Amino acid sequence: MPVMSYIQAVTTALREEMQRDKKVFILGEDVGKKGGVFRATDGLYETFGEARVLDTPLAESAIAGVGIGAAMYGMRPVAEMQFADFIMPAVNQIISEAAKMRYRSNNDWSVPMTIRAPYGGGVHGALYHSQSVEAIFANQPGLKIVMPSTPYDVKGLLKAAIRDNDPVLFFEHKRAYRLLKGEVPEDDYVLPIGKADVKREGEDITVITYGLCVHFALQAAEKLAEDGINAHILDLRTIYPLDQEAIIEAAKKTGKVLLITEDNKEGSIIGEVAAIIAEHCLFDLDAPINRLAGPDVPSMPYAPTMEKYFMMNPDKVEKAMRDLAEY
Amino acid sequence: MPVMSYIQAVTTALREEMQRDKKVFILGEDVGKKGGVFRATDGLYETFGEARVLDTPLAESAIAGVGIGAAMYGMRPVAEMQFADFIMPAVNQIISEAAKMRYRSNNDWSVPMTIRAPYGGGVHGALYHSQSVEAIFANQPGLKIVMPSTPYDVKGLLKAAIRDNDPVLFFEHKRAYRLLKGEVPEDDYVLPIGKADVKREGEDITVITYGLCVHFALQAAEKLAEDGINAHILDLRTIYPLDQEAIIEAAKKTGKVLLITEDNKEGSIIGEVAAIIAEHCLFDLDAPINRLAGPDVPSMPYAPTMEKYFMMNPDKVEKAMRDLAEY
Amino acid sequence: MTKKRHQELDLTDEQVLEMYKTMLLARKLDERMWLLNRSGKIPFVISCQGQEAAQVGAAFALNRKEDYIAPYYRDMGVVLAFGMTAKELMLSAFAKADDPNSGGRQMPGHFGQKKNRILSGSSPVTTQVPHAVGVALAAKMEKKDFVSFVTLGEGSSNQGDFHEGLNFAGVHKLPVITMVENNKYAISVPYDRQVASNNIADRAQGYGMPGVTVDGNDPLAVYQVIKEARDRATRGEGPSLIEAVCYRLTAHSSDDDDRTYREKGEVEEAKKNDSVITFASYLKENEILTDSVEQRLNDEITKIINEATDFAENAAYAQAEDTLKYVYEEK
Amino acid sequence: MTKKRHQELDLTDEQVLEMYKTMLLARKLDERMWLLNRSGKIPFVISCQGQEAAQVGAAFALNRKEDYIAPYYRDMGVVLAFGMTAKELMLSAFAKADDPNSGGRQMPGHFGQKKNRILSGSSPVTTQVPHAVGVALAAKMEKKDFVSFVTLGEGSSNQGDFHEGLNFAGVHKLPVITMVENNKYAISVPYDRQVASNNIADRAQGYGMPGVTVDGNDPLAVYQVIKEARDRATRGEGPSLIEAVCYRLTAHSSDDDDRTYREKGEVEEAKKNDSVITFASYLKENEILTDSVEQRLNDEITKIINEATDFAENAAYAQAEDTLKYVYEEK
Ligand SMILES: Cc1ncc(C[n+]2csc(CCOP(=O)(O)OP(=O)(O)O)c2C)c(N)n1
Ligand SMILES: Cc1ncc(C[n+]2csc(CCOP(=O)(O)OP(=O)(O)O)c2C)c(N)n1
Ligand SMILES: [Mg+2]
Ligand SMILES: [Mg+2]
Repeated sequence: MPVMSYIQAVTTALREEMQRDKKVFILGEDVGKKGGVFRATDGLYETFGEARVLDTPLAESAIAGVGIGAAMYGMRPVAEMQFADFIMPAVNQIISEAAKMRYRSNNDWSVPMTIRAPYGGGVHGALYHSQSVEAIFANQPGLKIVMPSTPYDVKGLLKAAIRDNDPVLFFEHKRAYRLLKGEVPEDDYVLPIGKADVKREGEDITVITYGLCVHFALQAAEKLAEDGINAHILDLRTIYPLDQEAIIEAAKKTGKVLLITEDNKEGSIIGEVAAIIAEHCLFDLDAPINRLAGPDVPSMPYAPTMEKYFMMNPDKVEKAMRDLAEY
Repeated sequence: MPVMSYIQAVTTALREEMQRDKKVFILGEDVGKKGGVFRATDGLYETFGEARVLDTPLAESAIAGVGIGAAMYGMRPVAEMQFADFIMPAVNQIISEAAKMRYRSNNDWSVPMTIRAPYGGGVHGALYHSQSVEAIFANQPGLKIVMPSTPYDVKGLLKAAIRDNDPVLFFEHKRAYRLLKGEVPEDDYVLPIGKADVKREGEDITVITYGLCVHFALQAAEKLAEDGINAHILDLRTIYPLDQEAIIEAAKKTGKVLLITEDNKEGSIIGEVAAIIAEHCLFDLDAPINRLAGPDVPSMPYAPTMEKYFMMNPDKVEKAMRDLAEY
Repeated sequence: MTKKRHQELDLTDEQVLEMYKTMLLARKLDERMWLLNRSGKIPFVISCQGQEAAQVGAAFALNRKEDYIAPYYRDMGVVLAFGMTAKELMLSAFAKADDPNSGGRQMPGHFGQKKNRILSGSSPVTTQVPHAVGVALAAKMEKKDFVSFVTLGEGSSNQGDFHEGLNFAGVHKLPVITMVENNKYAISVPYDRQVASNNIADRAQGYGMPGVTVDGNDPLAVYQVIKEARDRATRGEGPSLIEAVCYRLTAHSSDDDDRTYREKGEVEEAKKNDSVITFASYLKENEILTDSVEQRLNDEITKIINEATDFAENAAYAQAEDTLKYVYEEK
Repeated sequence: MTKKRHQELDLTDEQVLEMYKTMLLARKLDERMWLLNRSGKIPFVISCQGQEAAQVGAAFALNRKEDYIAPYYRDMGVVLAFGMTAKELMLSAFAKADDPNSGGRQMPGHFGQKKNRILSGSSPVTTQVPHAVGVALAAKMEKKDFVSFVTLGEGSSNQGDFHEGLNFAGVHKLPVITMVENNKYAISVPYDRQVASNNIADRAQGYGMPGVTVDGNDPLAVYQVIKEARDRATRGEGPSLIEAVCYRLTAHSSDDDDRTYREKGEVEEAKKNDSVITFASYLKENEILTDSVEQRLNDEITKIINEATDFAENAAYAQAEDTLKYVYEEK
């Protein structure tokens, strides 16, 4: 099976879907000739031409809004927001329009659009190239939000997102782009949106997380295993709507739960995960529901000292896991 | 003490603050001659003139952005978003700019601005005149979000918001505007932003909520009291950042907690409240943390059948409170 | 013999009569809705009154079997011309389950009907502009001949989405026609406190497209400029911006009281140019709208409206639990 | 004897030399930052190269003791003219605690310094436009004489905030000057795929203000139009839009490789109009920049930059826990 990086999995999924369905097209800033600032659309302009890999003007609300219109007609736009931080001008189009289209038209119209955006920190990107923005959207019925953690998941979930008949926000961790590599089958598989995935079986503690933090948890779990502590790790994969069943099952399994996000803590999506557990399996718990998250400051600073202080890493995760195991 | 409606308390607070401080001014759509579509700024144009009660062009990002600029200079703008639903085009200015200004400038610049917006349903407003939008903003450090439940709180908290040196979102329940009346002192009092308020003391169950739902809970509590069930009711008042101490105290007090919001359930701010409780006082609980909320659909429909189905009301609250008491 | 104005535009007598009928139906439906509102039967009305000529003139210049439209809340004239029926509009006014726009989920004026290629609209103004641009992009990509047509108020042309949408259309030379129905007010705010340019059409230059200001009380004049814009679009010459100057004859909506911000005299003055009257005069002068035709039309419209009202009033609401339907695709 | 161009503008020899010095300092600082980046000492650079004339010409036309500015990330020339020092800019490049812009929290190019009335900027483009309008609104409300000045790139002029901000300023006739530095590219996207109008200045008409396109390689030409705009503003005649046509001489940033999307020849061609060279020629022709003056200037600037670099390199980072500071007012 070929091994590829997280970003190569993105490019592969895009290429395959564009080959498979002529209605699929890409639009965004610098996605064409340049192939994207991270090169996620590398080579697609050359293969599919300017009409299907469209460099748009610098205007995110138009990128989302034009995509919505094209999707209503029956196209399958894949819009790129250059950084997740720059999705903010498009919030009205995403929340008021894309998310509500099917509902408000009583199932008459729909928006089969995917919006991709690189999120996350640890890349010296400072306040506006490091944010986790998912919580802003993770309370909008009509939207789905996917945040994959591995190249394998990226390919299967991005393909599923593009084929989905409802709008999907697809957040890719920009530090994972070249850091993470993994086996990715050549065949045309899709993975189910809305389903969490057990990334590691264990009996002692349960870690529920998503995105890059899955890897930090897996790394920490290996260390803990050396000391006989076995962590069960659930990767949410779709963070809205959440896979309640999987969350409840994972929490019950060990009775000790650690939730991790790279986002600031208060109001992050792991609050909802905690609420689901507290609602459904409170009496299965042997420890308070722990949350490990970024500090409640606006975003990650640029200076390395402060960036490191904010950013999640394997050491912080390991410590939290040990603390919980010892509880 | 004079009795006034919820909206009169808004107008009174605005008037008093404009009298008190020349830097305070109002901007928004139809706030001038018309006195606002709900008449929250009624009479202010006549008293303070066009320059301080500014009818802006129909452009919310400009309303927020111009307000931010004026606030950076040292003015104290009070911006009105005509409906909370129409704050979406201003999200970039609010989240990227207002919320992060102090932090990103290392305390050099600040944004002493208040943004008022009527939210909430039950007024035949359909999808886009009924929403609770607070969850979108309730994960943005640098912002404060106030959602008062009584005329008394409105006056004291709106005055505090206007005097605050950081940006405050002030959401007013539009159905409360004329429905709720209460005593409001004539003097110049302010209430602390960031503090929850016990609206009823009780020993059997704890209800934590905010906004109009506080009244539904109080009404239901009276009925329950007839059956000897005593509800403790905590009004969050500031929903971001949350008053953790008060939440923990209220939860511990009875060990049985019901959280209520008019918003859709998943991703609403009561998820964070549940998480705080599950983190800090799990073993003080005698029942799972219950949540009563709107269904996870995009927003409230127009037809009365469906609006009623979605909208929170005293009956739904009473039932949930009884169920919890009987747990 | 000199040609009549409508003949100059290749419009037959039947066609202009049909235009008039559509305008009149819109007006009468709207008036009925106000009555229903004032008698407590429907919670909300937002009017087309004063803008019928612009709406119907424009719609008739489009290909009503192929073009896509993204109307705004006042466009009863446009959607009637595109095939929505009086009955359907009444179902929407009463918020009944069979309302094709939204099944009673949205307020009236939030049009949408896929079979007639009417994009679903929302309340936040101007969001429909990029949607129409997106449909036009699809037309270009798929090499189809249709155009898209989008409308909005002059106040709404101050939203960022107007700028972003029109620039996108201009850069990619897309077949989209934007018509701003300038009715002089955005709720209470008059044009000069709302828009900095002399005319909305002045903005076109910033998007590399022609901008035309036209008398929105003259359906034939509007017909002509939209026709030209459509021809340009289908020739691949790109988008156009049209400003139809009208006047809002009613309050902003049934929730508004316009006496607090505009003079009665101003409204009276504007009524002199009411297109429903002036266009009728034109048709009478040209012996198209004879007394007997007028009588027949009025009877027909009254009947349509009565039937629509009765039908809608007696129709069922959606079930309470229908609230839960259609958040996502149901398979 | 005919007056020299700068004399026509009432600029003394000293003043134009000061302008040149500021341009040169910006250029040399920028070049040093690239070196530091390429040698791994600083993570990021975003350049002013090719835009110094527009920046410095404009800044000198303002009241640098009273006016407020909302610069964008390339505006090293503007902030130097407004009092930010080379040392301070280097502290920002190295992300050190004493960086007055952000204490090392933001990337370089995110200017802000209250004591010099430089509004703090963020990364999302164009958000600064309404801020500058808000400051101008404050000036009007408080009856002060200052103006605000805001800049952005031509690509950024497609954002909704540009439209909303300029219209607001136009309606309320506010003393704000918007200068678009049109350097022909927005990262990889050339002007004609980005902007539908022939000139950015064409957009001014849509906001009821004058729009002027000026040669951004000519600091005196820019000085003149900004001066006129400022005079208008202080006379209460409202805002202006200026487009300074320049060329981006470097890649978009240190993270970009421009060879994938533009021809080397094009860049070489543009270098012929490099304002740092052409303005030097003008000053030499007029015997203002003599060899000895030039030598002195170069020495001085080298010294400034060396000292700034050393100072900043050796300065301390913020403490890790400082991450937690200044989310809200601390009393
Ligand atoms: C984004 C947004 N802000 C505010 C409103 C509230 N609102 C509804 S209609 C309207 C005025 C619109 O004026 P104009 O665009 O001129 O259209 P008209 O109603 O005059 O036809 C306003 C402010 C809204 N619907 N959407
Ligand atoms: C809202 C937003 N979207 C995208 C970006 C990423 N981005 C940074 S600079 C830039 C290009 C800006 O081009 P232009 O406005 O012409 O300015 P220039 O860099 O050419 O001076 C882009 C797309 C951003 N910073 N903000
Ligand atoms: Mg109008
Ligand atoms: Mg540029």
